[in-house]
Amino acid sequence: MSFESFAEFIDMGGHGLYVWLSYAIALVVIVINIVNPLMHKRHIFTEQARRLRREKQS
Amino acid sequence: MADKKWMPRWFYQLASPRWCYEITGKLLPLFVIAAILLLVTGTVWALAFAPADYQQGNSFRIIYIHVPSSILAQSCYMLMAVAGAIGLIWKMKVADMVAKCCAPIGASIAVLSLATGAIWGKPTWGSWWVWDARLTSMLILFFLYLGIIALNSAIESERTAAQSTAVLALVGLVNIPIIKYSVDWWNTLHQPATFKLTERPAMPAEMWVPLLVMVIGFYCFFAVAMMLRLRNEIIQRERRSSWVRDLIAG
Amino acid sequence: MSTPRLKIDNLFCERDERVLFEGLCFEVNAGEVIQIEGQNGSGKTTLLRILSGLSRHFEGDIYWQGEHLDNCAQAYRESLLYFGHQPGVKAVLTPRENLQWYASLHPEMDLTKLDYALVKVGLKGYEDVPCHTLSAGQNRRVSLARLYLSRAPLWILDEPFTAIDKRGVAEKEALITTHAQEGGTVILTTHHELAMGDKIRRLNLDQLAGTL
Amino acid sequence: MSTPRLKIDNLFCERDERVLFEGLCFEVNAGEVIQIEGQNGSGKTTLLRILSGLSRHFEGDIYWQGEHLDNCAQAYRESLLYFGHQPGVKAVLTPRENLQWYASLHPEMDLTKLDYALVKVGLKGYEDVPCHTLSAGQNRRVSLARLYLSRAPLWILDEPFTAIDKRGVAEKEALITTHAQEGGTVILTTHHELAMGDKIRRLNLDQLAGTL
Amino acid sequence: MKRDLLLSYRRKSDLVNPLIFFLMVATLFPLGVSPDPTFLADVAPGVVWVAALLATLLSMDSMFRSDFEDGTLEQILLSPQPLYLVVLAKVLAHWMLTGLPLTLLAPVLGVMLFLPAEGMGGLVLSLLLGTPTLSLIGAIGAALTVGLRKGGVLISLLVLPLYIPVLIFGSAAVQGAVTGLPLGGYLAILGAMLSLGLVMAPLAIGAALRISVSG
Amino acid sequence: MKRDLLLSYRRKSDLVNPLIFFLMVATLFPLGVSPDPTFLADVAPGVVWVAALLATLLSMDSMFRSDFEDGTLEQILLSPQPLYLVVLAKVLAHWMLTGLPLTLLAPVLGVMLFLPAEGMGGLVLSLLLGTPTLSLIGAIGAALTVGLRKGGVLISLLVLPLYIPVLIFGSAAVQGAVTGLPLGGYLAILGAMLSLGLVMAPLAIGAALRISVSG
Ligand code: HEM
Ligand SMILES: Nc1ncnc2c1ncn2[C@@H]1O[C@H](COP(=O)(O)OP(=O)(O)OP(=O)(O)O)[C@@H](O)[C@H]1O
Ligand SMILES: Nc1ncnc2c1ncn2[C@@H]1O[C@H](COP(=O)(O)OP(=O)(O)OP(=O)(O)O)[C@@H](O)[C@H]1O
Ligand SMILES: [Mg+2]
Ligand SMILES: [Mg+2]
Repeated sequence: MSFESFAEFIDMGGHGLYVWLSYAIALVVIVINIVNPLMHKRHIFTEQARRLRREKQS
Repeated sequence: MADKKWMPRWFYQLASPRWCYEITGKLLPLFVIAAILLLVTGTVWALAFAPADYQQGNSFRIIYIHVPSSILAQSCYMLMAVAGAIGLIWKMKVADMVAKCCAPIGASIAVLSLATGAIWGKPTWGSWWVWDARLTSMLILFFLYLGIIALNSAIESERTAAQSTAVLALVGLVNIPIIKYSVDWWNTLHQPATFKLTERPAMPAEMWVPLLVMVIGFYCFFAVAMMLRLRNEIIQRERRSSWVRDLIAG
Repeated sequence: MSTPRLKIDNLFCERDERVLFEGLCFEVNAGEVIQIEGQNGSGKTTLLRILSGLSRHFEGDIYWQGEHLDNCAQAYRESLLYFGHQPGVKAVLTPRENLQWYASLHPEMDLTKLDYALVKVGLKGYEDVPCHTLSAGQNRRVSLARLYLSRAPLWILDEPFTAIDKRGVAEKEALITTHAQEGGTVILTTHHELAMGDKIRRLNLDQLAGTL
Repeated sequence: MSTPRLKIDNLFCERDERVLFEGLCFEVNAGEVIQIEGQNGSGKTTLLRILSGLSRHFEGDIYWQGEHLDNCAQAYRESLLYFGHQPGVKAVLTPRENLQWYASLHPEMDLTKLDYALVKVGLKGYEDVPCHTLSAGQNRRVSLARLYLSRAPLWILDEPFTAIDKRGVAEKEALITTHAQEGGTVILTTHHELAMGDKIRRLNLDQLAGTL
Repeated sequence: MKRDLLLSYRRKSDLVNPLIFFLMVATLFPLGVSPDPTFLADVAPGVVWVAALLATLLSMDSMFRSDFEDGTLEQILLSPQPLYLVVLAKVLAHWMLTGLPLTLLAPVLGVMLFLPAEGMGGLVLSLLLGTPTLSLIGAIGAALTVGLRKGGVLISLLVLPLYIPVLIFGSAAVQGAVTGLPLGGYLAILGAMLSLGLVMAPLAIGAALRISVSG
Repeated sequence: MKRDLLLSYRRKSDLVNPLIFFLMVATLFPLGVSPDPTFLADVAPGVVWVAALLATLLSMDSMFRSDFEDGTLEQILLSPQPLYLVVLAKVLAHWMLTGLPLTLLAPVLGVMLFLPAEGMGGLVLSLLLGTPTLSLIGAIGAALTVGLRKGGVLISLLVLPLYIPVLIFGSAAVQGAVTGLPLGGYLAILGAMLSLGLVMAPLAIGAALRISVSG
């Protein structure tokens, strides 16, 4: 452990903003890259299911 | 497909979207677990346990995001170009799809690299942005990604889009060695390479081992993101084949 | 000859999920004129572009004198004259310059007949005015003049008679017939009623695509 | 009516020192179909562009319902439908959007019949694909759909049948005949043989220009 | 009417391209000239304005050309709608697709070029008043050259001299804002140019189009 | 073969337009930024190079577009001549009409922007080696976008990232020349880029054209 207290951990020796911002952006990028295809998948499946149903009707 | 009997069997199989869909389905959970494990341990290690740099203090911890994302952004580009080339030469549909999926992921990773670099630059160099060779070539990489995305979305026909972007990606490949060697060719503000194949890293092990963990974790994350997109793309393009119909109906 | 000039084997093409043709097989021999028929949008242009090697949106095989097209692209291009919907005439150049430009791309062409060809297509007196001041039909005539100069055995003509007046059409029909008699091969589309009657083989795409 | 719909008085036009027509006078009344004839480059398009008010390279006078065209440009444009060599179809828009755009320029147009018109020109199922994926004939059909929507009495059609298949031509001919019967006026050029026979008045530019 | 045109133009999704061009031109400068922040801060107003001008200019050529080639321009000229309004709508649509997003993006460029924060307001305001004028003037050039087989570069030749006053006052306004001078005067001049343009330019464009098509 | 193409292109007499554009961009700069001679002398290398780059870029879009639209591109692709050579000839013709005159005009611009006399040699040499590379790279972008209905600005998006290295070394060479540093290195790199471009670019252009036309 290189930090004595939790407050120090948050502060990161005065560079807290920079460090935490970086990790936050990283998290955002990762989440976007996972969530976006998952939502797209839902979209495709509903779309295609609707198309199949329509084709069956006609 | 007439006279390509010399190719190994797995190459054929890879060319089949259906086989690809099934195999990625099996691989996906493995990579998800690996990515989570590696990224979580890496992050905790990086943030809490790795020692602070004697010069840069704790801002140094940005390296654990910055370097993996920088490396990944370039690898992703290379993958895109190679997949594009395979698609061009052997007309392999799956390769086209892989290439297409690379662009948005790569662009977002490039943004991450640029953003973390910029954030890191503020405490170390005193400014968000300097026009140094490595930074510039990284920015060019990002622009190349944008160009490829723009070109891809501008062409309606899927085949034509795939082929055109493959050509562009191959042309843009010249940028990769420039990024890599910019720090060696010009004396710049930016750090030279940490990992070299021939030497041991100059950092202490407590610093570079978590970095290695993060790098591998990022690659696993990339694999996950890639497979998710690829599977969507396969379904989208094969939507009229019977197995996709069954998949959706059942 | 036992091997046909051009052999089309199991051609399949779809655009935007519409199958244009499927399992299309036919052979063309020297001395034949083939007219591709079909209503608007049935795929005539698409087929001709595939045959000429311009479009690659297809599956199936094409053989030129027994060889697969992929293996003899160069030889095929030497023996092909393609006339498309766009006539390939540069508006800023004059008819003469346009033909000279074309000849520079096709070294086997006979440039000494250039003036003769321009007279034949009725452009006497217009040799040296820029093409954008010519009428629609005159522009297409510039491109048609290539037919008089070319030594290529295979002609692929996509609606060559568009915007051409009646006398012009008759002359071009005669030219095509002569070419076939001399052992050439012509594949063409047109919505005009051709006077060549039974000397021509017809291939109807409507039935293939099921649009009728 | 005593005043003719359109009166052309002593029209003179020369391009590049070639006199296309000179002292051209004619009148067109309601219910008439006039076909301008002439070989390629005889000046048909030029004449139609002059009549529609697009080109001003001429001398002479044109009267619309007795008034000089310069004085009633606005009213004239409201009662005119012009169909030129270029069909005026935007390649990035769909057929439906193209017609909507046209309708926004001509407020008197009947947009409720839009779907009907598209079916009539055989573009059912293609309403919402971008026009550059359509075939040559289909593109021109998009533009021809305007004929079904327009309420303009005067139609000026420059080779409307180019690239249209035989069934399409027959339908359009019928449409033109109907328009004339309902009191409309049509001025058109075409190199097709029209089946309308004697219901049509012909004007030959060749004789005027002395190109024959 | 206007909405129709806008709608039809929206489909082109050309929206993002001039923007990225704008960004790129602005990055070319530090690369080609000097990456020194204080130097960049000095030249930033001018560079942003030059970039905006070039982005508009580049997108200008295609404004009427495709309409001319596919015959829609003929149809526009033959329509009973007043040409003044149709032309104005077309220019407006063009501006909404180039000038407006460009203006909105300008602060980002300002940051990249180290423009002092005081200058931002002036930058956005001057671009907001200036870019429509650029579109209007550019459209005159586009209309004049549309019938020619060359266009492309000829248009910049015609249009650039007229762009220069806009450029001068626009960048002066930004520089004024940076040094804390009152902007009113510059902005008033830009506004005056815009209103003059709004009244006169559509007439010129309409006349030029008629001449080009009749040729 | 080459002569034919050149001949046919000569007629277009587009010759003078990129030149004047080049001149104008260079004059916009003192107007938009600052007319101070020492300042201008500092930025001159970069400005001249940026102007050259933009002039090339602007002229790029029309390179294959008209050929595509009137069907001559199809004829080129169907000709038995090796595509590599035909494409190379076309690019060469383009360069002779833009890059070369631009290079010859550059000293005039240098004088206008108070570029020190020592820099002139470097300016001309770097442009001489750099502008053909710009034409080659630009032609790739033009070939890729020729089948699209938008083009225009998309091409700059594709091409500018690849132009940036040329710009950097080009203007660095001029700056080096001004300060009296040896130029050899920069020029060698520009030369290397040119030869790489000469070998690879026609292949990419040819492939891109086939794809665009087949689409
Ligand atoms: C926006 C600004 C920045 C960009 C675009 C950038 C880009 C890159 C790139 C492309 C790499 C190469 C990774 C590889 O291929 O090995 C890298 C590595 C690295 N960067 Fe940055 N960087 C930026 C700012 C910074 C800053 C401010 C620092 C710290 C002072 C920094 C420190 C490092 C270190 C230590 C490496 C690892 C060197 C290596 O392993 O190659 N970077 N960066
Ligand atoms: N812009 C122009 N400048 C000079 N001459 C022109 C111009 N446009 C047309 N011409 C000339 O006018 C003559 C008539 O052209 P026009 O287009 O009217 O012919 P057309 O009768 O419509 O022929 P087609 O049947 O081929 O359509 C042609 O000989 C042409 O050379
Ligand atoms: N680039 C494209 N993308 C998608 N679909 C296309 C494309 N080009 C053509 N098509 C479609 O292919 C079909 C056939 O077009 P094609 O041009 O071959 O018709 P055609 O038989 O030549 O008709 P015409 O008689 O009108 O010339 C059309 O329905 C068209 O919608
Ligand atoms: Mg066709
Ligand atoms: Mg005509």
